[in-house]
Amino acid sequence: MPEHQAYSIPLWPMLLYAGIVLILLSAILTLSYLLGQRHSERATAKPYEGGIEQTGSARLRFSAQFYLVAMLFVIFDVEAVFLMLWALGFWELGWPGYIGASIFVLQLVVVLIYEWGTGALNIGINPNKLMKVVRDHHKKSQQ
Amino acid sequence: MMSIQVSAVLIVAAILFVLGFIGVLTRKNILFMLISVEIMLNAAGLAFVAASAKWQQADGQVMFLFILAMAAAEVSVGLALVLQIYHQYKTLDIEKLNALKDE
Amino acid sequence: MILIWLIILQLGAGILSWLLSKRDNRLAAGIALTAVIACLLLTIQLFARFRPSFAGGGQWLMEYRADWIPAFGISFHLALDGLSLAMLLLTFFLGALAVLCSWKEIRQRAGFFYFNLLWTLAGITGVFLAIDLFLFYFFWEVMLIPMFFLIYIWGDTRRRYAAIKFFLFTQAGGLLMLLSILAMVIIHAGQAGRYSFDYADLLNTTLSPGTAKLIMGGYLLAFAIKLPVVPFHNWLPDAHGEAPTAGSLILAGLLLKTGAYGIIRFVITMFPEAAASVSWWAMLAGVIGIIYGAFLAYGQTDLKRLIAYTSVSHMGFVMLGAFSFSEMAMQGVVMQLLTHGISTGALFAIAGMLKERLHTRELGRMGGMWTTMPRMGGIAMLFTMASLGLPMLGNFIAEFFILMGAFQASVPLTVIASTGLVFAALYSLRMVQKVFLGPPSVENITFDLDARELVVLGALSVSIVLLGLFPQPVFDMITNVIRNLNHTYE
Amino acid sequence: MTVMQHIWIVLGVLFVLLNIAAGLIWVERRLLALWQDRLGPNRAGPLGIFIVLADTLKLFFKEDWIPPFADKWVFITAPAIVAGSVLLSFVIIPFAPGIVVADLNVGLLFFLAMSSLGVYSIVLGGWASNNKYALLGAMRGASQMIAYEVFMGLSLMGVVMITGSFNMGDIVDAQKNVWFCFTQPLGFIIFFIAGVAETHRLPFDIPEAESELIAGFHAEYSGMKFGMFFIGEYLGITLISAMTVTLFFGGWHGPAFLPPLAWFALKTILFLGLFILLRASLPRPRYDQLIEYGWKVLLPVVLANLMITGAIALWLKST
Amino acid sequence: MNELELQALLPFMVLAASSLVVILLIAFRLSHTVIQISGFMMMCLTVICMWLVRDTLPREIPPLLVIDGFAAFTTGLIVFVVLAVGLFSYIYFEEREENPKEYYILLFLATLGAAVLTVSKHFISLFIGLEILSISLYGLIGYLRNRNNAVEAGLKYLMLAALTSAFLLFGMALVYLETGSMDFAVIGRHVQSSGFSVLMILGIGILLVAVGFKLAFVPFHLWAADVYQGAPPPVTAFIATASKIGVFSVLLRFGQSLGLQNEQLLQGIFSFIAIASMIVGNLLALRQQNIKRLLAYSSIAHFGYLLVAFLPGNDNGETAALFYLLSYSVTLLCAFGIITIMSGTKQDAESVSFYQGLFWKQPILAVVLSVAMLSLAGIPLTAGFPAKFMVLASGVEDSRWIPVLVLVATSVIGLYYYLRVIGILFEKPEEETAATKVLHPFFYYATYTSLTVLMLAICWLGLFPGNVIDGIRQLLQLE
Repeated sequence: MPEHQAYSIPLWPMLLYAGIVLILLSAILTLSYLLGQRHSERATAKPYEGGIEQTGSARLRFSAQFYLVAMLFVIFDVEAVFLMLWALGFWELGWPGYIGASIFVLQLVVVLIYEWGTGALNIGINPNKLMKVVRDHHKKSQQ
Repeated sequence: MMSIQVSAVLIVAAILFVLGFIGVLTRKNILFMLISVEIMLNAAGLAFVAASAKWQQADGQVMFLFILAMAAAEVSVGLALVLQIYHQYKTLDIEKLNALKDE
Repeated sequence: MILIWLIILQLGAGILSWLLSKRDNRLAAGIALTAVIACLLLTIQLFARFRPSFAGGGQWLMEYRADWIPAFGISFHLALDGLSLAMLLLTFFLGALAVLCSWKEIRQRAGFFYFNLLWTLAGITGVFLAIDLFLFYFFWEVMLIPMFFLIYIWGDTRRRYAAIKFFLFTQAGGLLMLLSILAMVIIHAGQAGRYSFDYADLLNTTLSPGTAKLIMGGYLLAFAIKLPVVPFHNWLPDAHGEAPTAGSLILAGLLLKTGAYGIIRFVITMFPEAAASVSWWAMLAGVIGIIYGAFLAYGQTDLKRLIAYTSVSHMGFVMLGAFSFSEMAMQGVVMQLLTHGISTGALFAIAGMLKERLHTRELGRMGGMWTTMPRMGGIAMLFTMASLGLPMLGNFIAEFFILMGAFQASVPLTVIASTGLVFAALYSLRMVQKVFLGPPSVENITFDLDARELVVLGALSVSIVLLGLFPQPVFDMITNVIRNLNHTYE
Repeated sequence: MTVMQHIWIVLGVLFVLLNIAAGLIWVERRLLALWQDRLGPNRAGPLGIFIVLADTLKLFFKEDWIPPFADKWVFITAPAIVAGSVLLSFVIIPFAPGIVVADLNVGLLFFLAMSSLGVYSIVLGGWASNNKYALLGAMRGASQMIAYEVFMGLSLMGVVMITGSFNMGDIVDAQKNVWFCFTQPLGFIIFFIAGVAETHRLPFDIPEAESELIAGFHAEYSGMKFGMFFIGEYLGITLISAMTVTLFFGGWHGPAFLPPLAWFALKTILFLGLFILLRASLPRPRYDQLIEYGWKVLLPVVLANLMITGAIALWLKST
Repeated sequence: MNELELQALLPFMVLAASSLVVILLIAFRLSHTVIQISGFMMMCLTVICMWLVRDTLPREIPPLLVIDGFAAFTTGLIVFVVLAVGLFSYIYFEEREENPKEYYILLFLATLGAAVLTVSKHFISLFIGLEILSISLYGLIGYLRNRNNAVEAGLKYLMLAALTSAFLLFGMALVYLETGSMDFAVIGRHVQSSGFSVLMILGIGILLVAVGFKLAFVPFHLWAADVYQGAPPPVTAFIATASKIGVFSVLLRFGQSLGLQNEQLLQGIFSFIAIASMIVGNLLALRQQNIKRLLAYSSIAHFGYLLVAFLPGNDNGETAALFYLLSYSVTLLCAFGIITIMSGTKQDAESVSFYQGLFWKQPILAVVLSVAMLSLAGIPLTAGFPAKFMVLASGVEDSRWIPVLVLVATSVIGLYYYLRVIGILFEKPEEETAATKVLHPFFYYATYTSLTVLMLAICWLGLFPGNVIDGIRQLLQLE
């Protein structure tokens, strides 16, 4: 790092930049707060849901699919960290490193195949299942 | 970069570690306990980075990456369990989980 | 080789009778009986073969040795000398009678019963034969587990408590002994440069007096619990009281003897100085046992517990004799082991037979048996007399020799011990009076001994009388042993 | 370089960025109109350019509405996060030799870190609004962004492998002869797709998805807070374009007849145009299609890209 | 990495591959039976590989691993345990509500983790092994996720394991800060040259707290009983054996490299922990009515015994510890195998009273369980006896009288509850229950047979431990 610093640009401009950004953002927020108009009417204090009255809380329960995506992210992003390191040291590590990384990637692929095979990657509604539900419902209503 | 004394970093790490530990011991909500554990793990990671800076080696930083990975894995399983616990007990209070005990 | 066969025969027969028990209880009993009698015959043949060489030659009459765990210098080392031979004879004799006793008593799960009985006997055999200390400890424990089952499964109402208590007490002692063995082996290894658990090797270990005392303490405690010496006698009345007849017979007749055997074979032989230094205390413990046992026996209302406490008392004599370091006392001790085995065994057998008839062990609910069962009454009288040390019977000789020997060592203790004989007379007579004399109780309409029972009690009676009249063969058998002991005394 | 020069660079970059963000609104509307065969803004000023000014002023004077049911402070900070993080990402981009705010040697990681901060603004904004549609949009946005974050990071690793550095300057230098879009075509395509998804631009504007979620995560926002989401989006487009140029199209490299900065600007503008073209021409996929596409197509491809790149690079080196 | 090193690693690669294979099998939707059998084959393959590469040992694979006789033994033991656990798992999980397939992935991963622990000579490998092990275990413990007990146990284990990891890492960081290396050998050299500094002792102390948690030493034992009870019996068997073998072997290796036993303070701490574990474990076990909890507390005590073998820090101690681990594992497998095979679909056979009169209904199972209990109690004829004997011998040899005496005293206490269990087996059965239909005859009888074989193994180890001891000594290159 030290030798690199000799020709590189120092760090402080970045801090300056960040400071200006911060000031700018707060300035915009304050300014719009000060300049903005105020009014209060019948529906002002209600959540906007396309013109329909809100029913129930907005704190919905979500499908576990979202959780699954989050887990996939956690897993693969953490794996990505290791691949990034390998990429950084790519030339130093040479073929042995390549073999190591390919074993690693192979494992990732295996996991991916597993996720795929067990249907974890089918995010949306399974149309077959949906049709079955509909048919069942139909049958029941006919009886 | 400013050179920061290794011992100072270590003290910060130790404080974080102790805070996390206190959190684990005093908190009753499982999520907060998990977070406290994460704090402890990160404190350990910080100590590793400090040590690795002291010896000018990459080992400590490598270790930090492993800690990250492990924390992620742990949290994914942990959250899954928390979900299941909430599903079954309708609470995240660790003291309500007392089906297993000595008779 | 014959030594190992003695053990294997019993182990094998045990498994066999278990496996075949589904068919027929009698078959299981038959197998067991055959095996034990075969062993008895083998031992008698050994006795006959070695009779001329009892007095001469080396320490062992016979040896068998095979490597077992060479890394630790552990070998499968069995050896026979006069003492072991005497004990083996007793073992198989009582073993055969135990099988006979259970013939009718055990109806449920007989196969497993005989399996346990035979394995206990095998363990006892092993204890009397093993001269590798690891092996000794091994057998010491092996005889416990089946005994535990005997009490636990076929015992009386409080059998679980009794069984577990019995096991815990003996095991605690056993582990201390194991520690002592280990300490000794390691000290020996330090001196000789190799591990060895062999009796002969360890005998030559030089120990500092303090260490020797500690190590001996471990052994002594194990044997004292087994014997039992008074503060550790707690398990005995429960175990003896709750066990089935055969169990009590083996417990009283054989298991206690292993403690005595251990004291003679290991404590006194291996640590003569240390043993001598505690001898007074040990004798004191013996004397307390004599008096206290007798005292408690007198207070019992339960027949089997009464007999159990007499054992405590009698074993006090063994302790007294063993630590008085005289040739005569030692002869008396061996004699006591044999005669006590027979007489107490017989008493337990009688108690068992009574229980079969009356379904109770309470003295209060017995009485007047003599009228309905004269034969049993007579035999019971004989053994009561034996137990209280009537001359002409084996016990008299034993106790007489012990007291004579002990007299040289400590006069006051001997005097107190002698009063134990008076107590013995008291409790024995009380027992006879309660059970056989007095007004007959109403429900005691019952029948006298049948042929099988007669064989059992007859054999016991004959042997006790024979031992009383002709003790010499026993003394012959142990000449060599006592000579060796004499070396150590000096 | 002197201190003043640094300060000028900082100020200049900020100035240009803010103007681009505003100007893009006009550019986009004009271009969309062009491609969709209509007029677009044409009244205020030449070619309607003053619409930018009008819009900005309008936003300032609109009601600064904080719903009473919202979580106030989170509601306020959410838009600031997106604008701030995107603005900060620009510090590592070398616009021309020497013109860079901070030449970090973990530049690429800094970019990835900053761009992933954007997800917070969506989630927090949507959650703080306490509105069903907002929350739905936020959840969708979160899963979309974190999913594509992975591929974005991985797609760049081919470049890093060849360069052996996370430093943006080094990466640009490495493209002196061959641009990485030729050696890393897969990487480029995936990066660009992931970039579109990261900025949740059309066709991947699933968190907003006007036709199904009203306005998604910013349904409750108004005034300049909404404006900041807006600025954030346009800055995001600019960022991705600039990064694409830097990483795959040689940055400021180009034939000498134009100065480096001009080359950089030109290329970036091309990509901005491409973004707008995408918006004009492509329909929005369903949420599940988008996510599945990511895991089932992009991830295998990106891994394959890595392995192939590695093998070829090592093979070339050894021969 | 040269060819020989690669060869030495082969068994571990096979082990790692096995979970990948299972993952693929699941992805292609193959049946439980196929997975079970191929998992079994993979484990066998691992054993074969170990056999094939035996000549290349011992071999260091710098910087992280060392594969020597010690590692070969412990890894072999772990794989053996997993073979048995895997077999038990079939009938258990096939009859439960949860899809049983993923179980094997986690099982094999946990195995890999434990195996990595045995070969690690570096903090990084230690950490990785431990985490692979624990994270798989969370899943395994909570596998029957719809049962309250299982998730509760899983979460408790997770909390404690995460805490453990934090401690472990912090301790490692301190040691690293002090020595500048994470290699056991280098740390050992540092200790030799400059002794234990305060920071070092602190670091090692924190590290040992973590190890103590994993091995459930007193005072870090609070999780053990809950987890044992809540987890499915095959998993409990795994935790009680394989996972502890792994951690204990790394403790042994670490202790040996650093000469921890020579430091007075640490020595004292170890003694204290050993004594406390023996006493508390045995005392707590006394009152348990749940056989899993009973075994949990008994395992606390047993690891206290094992520490007695660890204390001297010499070759005999190590031999004793390895033999003890072997006999303990075989024994516990028997015990948990019985629990597994006896468990009904709705409820596990946990309560001691469940076993009342088992001997008269299913004599073979009862005998197996009795032998296991006797072995745990250290009674001759069973493997527990030579094991305890060797531990005692190593303690006595080093004149560690207090731990040794405590060992003796507490094993007598322990005897009580083992006997109680045995006793219950021989009680009169409460009522005649109709024999339940065997749902999966092949695997049922395979389990049955393996239990019998394990029992015979216990007896064989108890009667003829000589060969095994010689084998261990050869592996440790003491001869």
